[in-house]
Amino acid sequence: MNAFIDFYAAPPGLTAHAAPLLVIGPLIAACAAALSPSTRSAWMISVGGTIFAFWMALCLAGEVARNGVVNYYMGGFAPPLGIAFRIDALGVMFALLISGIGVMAALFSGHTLEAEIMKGKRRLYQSGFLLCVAGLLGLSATGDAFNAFVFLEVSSIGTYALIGVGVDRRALPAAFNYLVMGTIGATFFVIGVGFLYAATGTLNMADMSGRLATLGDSRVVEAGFAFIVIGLGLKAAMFPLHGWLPAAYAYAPSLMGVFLSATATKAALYLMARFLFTVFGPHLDFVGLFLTWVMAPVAGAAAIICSAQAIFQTDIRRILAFSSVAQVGYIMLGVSMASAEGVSAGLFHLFNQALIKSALFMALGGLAFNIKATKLSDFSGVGRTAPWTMTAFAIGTFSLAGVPLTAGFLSKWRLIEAAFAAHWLWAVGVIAVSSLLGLIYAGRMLETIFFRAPVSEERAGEARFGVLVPLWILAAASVWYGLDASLPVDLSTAAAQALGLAPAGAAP
Amino acid sequence: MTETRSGEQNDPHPQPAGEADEHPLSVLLFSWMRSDLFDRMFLAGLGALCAVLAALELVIHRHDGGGIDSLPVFQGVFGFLAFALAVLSGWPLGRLMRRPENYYRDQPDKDPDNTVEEEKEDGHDG
Amino acid sequence: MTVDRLLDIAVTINPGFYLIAAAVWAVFARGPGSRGVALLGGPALALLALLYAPASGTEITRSFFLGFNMSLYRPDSLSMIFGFGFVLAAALSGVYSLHREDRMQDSAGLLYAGAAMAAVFAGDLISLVVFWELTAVASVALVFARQTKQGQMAGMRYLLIQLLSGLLLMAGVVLYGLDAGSFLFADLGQLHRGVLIGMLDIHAPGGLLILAGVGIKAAFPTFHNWLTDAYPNTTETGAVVMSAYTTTLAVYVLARCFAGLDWLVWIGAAMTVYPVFFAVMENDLRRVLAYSTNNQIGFMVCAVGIGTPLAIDGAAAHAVAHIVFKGLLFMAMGAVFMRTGTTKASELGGLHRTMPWTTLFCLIGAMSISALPLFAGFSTKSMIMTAAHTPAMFAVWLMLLFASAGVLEHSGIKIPYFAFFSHDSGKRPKEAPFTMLLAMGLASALCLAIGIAPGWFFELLPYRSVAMAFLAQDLFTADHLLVQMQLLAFAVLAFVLLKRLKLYPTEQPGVILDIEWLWRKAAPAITGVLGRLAGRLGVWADKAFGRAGAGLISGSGQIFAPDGVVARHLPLAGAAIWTVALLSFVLILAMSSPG
Amino acid sequence: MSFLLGHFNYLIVVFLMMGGLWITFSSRNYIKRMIGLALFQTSVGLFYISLGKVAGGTAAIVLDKTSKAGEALNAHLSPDYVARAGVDGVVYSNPLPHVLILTAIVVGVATLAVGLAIAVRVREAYGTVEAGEIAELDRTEAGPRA
Repeated sequence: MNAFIDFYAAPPGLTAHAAPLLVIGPLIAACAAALSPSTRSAWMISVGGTIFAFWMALCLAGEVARNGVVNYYMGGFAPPLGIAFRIDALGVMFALLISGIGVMAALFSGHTLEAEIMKGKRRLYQSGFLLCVAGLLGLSATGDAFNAFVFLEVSSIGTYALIGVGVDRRALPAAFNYLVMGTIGATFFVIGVGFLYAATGTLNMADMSGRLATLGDSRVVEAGFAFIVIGLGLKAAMFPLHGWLPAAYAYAPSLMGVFLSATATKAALYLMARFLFTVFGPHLDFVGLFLTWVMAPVAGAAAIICSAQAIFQTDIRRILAFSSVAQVGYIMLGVSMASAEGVSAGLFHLFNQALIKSALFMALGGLAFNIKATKLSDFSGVGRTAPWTMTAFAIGTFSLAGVPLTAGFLSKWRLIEAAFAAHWLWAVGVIAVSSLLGLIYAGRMLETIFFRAPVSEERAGEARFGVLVPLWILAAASVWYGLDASLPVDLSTAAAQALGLAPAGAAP
Repeated sequence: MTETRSGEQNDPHPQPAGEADEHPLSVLLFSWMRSDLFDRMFLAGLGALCAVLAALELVIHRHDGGGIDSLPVFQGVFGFLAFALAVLSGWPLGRLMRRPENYYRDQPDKDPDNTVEEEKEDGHDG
Repeated sequence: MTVDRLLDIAVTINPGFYLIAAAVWAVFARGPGSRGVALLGGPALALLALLYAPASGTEITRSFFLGFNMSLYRPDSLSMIFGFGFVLAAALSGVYSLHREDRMQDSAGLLYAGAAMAAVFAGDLISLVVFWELTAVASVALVFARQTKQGQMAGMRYLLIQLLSGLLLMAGVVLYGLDAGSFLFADLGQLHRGVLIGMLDIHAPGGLLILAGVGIKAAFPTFHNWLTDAYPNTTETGAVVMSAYTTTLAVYVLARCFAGLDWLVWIGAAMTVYPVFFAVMENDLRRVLAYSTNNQIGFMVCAVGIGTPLAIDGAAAHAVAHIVFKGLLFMAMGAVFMRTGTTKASELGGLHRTMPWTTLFCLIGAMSISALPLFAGFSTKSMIMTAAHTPAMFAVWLMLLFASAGVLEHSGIKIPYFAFFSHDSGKRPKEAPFTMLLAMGLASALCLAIGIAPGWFFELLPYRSVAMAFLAQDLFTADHLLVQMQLLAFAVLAFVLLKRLKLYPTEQPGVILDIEWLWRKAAPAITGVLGRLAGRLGVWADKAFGRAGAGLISGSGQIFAPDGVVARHLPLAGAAIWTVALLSFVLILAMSSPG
Repeated sequence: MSFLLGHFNYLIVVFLMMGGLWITFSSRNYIKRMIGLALFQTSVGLFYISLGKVAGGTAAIVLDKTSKAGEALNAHLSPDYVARAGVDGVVYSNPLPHVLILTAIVVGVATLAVGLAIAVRVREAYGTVEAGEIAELDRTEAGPRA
């Protein structure tokens, strides 16, 4: 985190209000994009808005590195009366991730929307995308439980609409199912927050945490806990509740694949970690029981079963989607260890997954101009005709499979280490088996793309330059963080500390 | 040495068998091996060599480990027996363990080197 | 920055990275000139880096990996000799593959070489694991390169086994390092007469896992099958590349980590003996060479287990010599494979007429591996035999002696005899391309150089003084030459006699069962039976549960399903059940928690 | 029994919630699912509002206890209770849940609108809003573009 102190300075006036600007920037950009005169200008607004948000996230990172926590009271009302933004290392990590991926996705969108979105809807599409970004950023910044719900829904509603507006009609039922499951998840969350409010009389997470600690054993709190974790589990595609995800990712326009796979479920995971560790705290019996007896087994099952499912998919984006669910399993496995090592390893893996998955979806989306194909077999031999795009795809796949010298390897390593430290040998076995399965589906994709002869005369050309730039930035990041992982490791270690988990060894 | 000719050649322009198409280096280096004289004398020559090597033990003092390797011509006899054992065990073991070529059903019936494109699309494991 | 400064930096880079850089170049190299730069320039740079390497034992430590101290480059005399072998292998296989424009194989081969090289110069366990995994990944590309279904399935099996090895090693290293508190070689063990060998304690946590991971790569008995399965399924160049690195790297790691471990003596001895029997039966000559590799690695493993300075020297020297002569034999068989499309003994014979150069080089390779005096194998294997020739290890010595006779049988006689002489198959293939012959010629020259004047080679060994003393006092003595000649001459006599008496098994087409039968035949059969059983059970269970389920559903007012939604597994219904089930479970769990 | 009567508001909430969920999950018609979802969300609104209700309290608009309305309100409450639960001598309901649920209703309406819009588009693309038929269509034909 210390890296941020010196480098990312902004005008003090701006830094003071960075927290709300982080959200308001993309919100204003969303309005502007909707009103802008042309597709091109909407795209530029979108890129500008996300870059602004990223800048603000960097400012906040500097502040957090200096002061630990940034508090911002809306309208000057201090909690518990007012709504507060409270940004700590965990929140900053997510804000950086979401806005960073947002910039990449916005750059990428300039060229692909033409291929995938009908004319006349493209400006609105950019607007919806920015709304989504604003919602997710708000989620990472807010310190208020109900406010979190509102931001969650702001981003979700944008997402539901954006998934459905594609050329593939199968996206429509997928979006509808996602809407139903997502709304139920969000409503469960509200119910849970209601229970907690009834028990504590506050909505501010920090206050809530303080009062819960003195409350002792309470049925109301326990019921609230159950509703919150299951509701967020639905949103985060926790293993048996992931039914909505594969179709939604696979059939959505590629911009949504790129952005959602990196951020949407991750944001729900963020909120879940926030509630598990900050609001409730692992010292509470029922939290510990939940982590050990629900989250860990479910995560392990996800890592294995969904990896196995991914092997048998014929649609290439569905392979990636099932792999996403499996990776959520890895992350949750780390989180459920409830140790500093485990949580930081899980967050590190989350960071890498965000880079990898958006790179992979980006590579596939970049080819959308050339081949109107989704089946794996349609990609036979594409590696020969589109080497730049597919090499980036291959790098992403290597990282996904955890090949050494890529970021994916490091985070799996950290997870294994954390599992050893927690004496969860079964978890080591789960990671090992699931890694093997991961190699099989990764190998299957690469084998088809690079080693098979093209199936048809229709040759898939290279993705456009505007797509290659963000794609290679992400791919290069996967390799760079495989060599020098200090940034994500610092971020995730600081984030785990912000959750109140002290590392066993020396402080970083 | 029997000279058999079959039509199955990878060479697209088969040439008549025999000495005519032989590489000059081969004539120089190896053609003597096919002579009748070599055929008759080889075993005898080899036997003589072995006898000389055995006899040399009388002249050259051999270091040994003090076990059965101090027996005369130990390494020669051991080498002979070991070689014979390895080769002869090929008969029963072969009967026990040899299976038809396509035992694992992994070979196409046609050309052994045909490429993947001709295979069924889902014909690989994984 | 002056040129000197640049050079100073250049020599602190692990030489393997130069090969890896060449691999990247090779991806984009088009045309013979550009390919030549990659295939030969890479090894040349790596060789220069070796020559100007920092002093032995120097640590170049960079701590940028998860906060651990990593030593990416720690040259010492043990890693130097293996690095030298890998450079040789990279250069030879580079020349050998010039005839065939295949960027994927070029690149994979160089990456493989670079990763292996980087692994032997790594100075900590983590870097070692990383490069180790990289060799696995690179080598898989070579198995896949022969684009046949058979090759792909072999590649899949190979991949799984290699990854299993990597996982075992990784788990072992994590356990070991966490327990020991460091991953650096320098912290883990101490020098034995100036060389860091046998640094790990097998009884420490993770020690066995590391041994198992390395054992798979070294093709320990019952783990050997990946080798005989994969090598015959590569292209003609792929086998040459593959024969050099994986097993040799495993020998290096064994020496570095477990030298002197007495189990290895027996494991190695067993490894030398049993491939002899398989090789006699085997029809595919490249597979015979794979068994032969197994047998030769056995000698090295055994020597590593003995662990005396002479034995370690012998293991290292034999490993490098083996790279050269086994590479040479694979090159010769590769040329045959390229020209005739097969390496099956039953389909070959009489090729010396049109491929005399290949025949000549193959004979030199065969004599080297058979340890004929004045050829490479004699110089190096003698060290191992001498180290094993003690009263305490007499049985081991006898096993190795038996294996030496066996080597002569399968690699010294069978390979050249059935491919190039024997009965005439009528095949009249063209001689191999010039670049292939050049590579074979260079390898042959090396075999002779090591065999006739081994002094320069022994200079490179870890315990140089021991090796030089051996050269001066034991190698070319009359009695040593005599016993070796006795062994070989009498064995050849046995061959000729058996052939005359028609007792030599004829070459028959067919596959020989090996341990792979367990997973290629038995396992599918068992799972098939289980599957059918489960299917039956499933039908029965479906009926039983179906009835019960139907009762439940109608009894409770058709929960969720006016028209049987649950039964049809629509996504929402499934999600609903799971949601409710999980919610209730968490509620019950939370409410029943004590306190 | 008195427990149930005392908590009848929660019973209604639970009943509505379960009913809404059941309709959502069991219906195969997209419109019916949206209706179920709306019911489900409404039940949460009710839950919040009954959380905020203080027995005998009035709307959270500042009221003078000496005014006519204030006296009428306090007339059927015991002075002890007013002193304990009231602010400036008047008992108010908790305004915060009301405000919260106002936001939640807005969110809910937006969701409903998007859901119905998607249903319309599904109808345009598939010609039906029955989940089973849509799944069947996806299985059988590659389908035109939406």
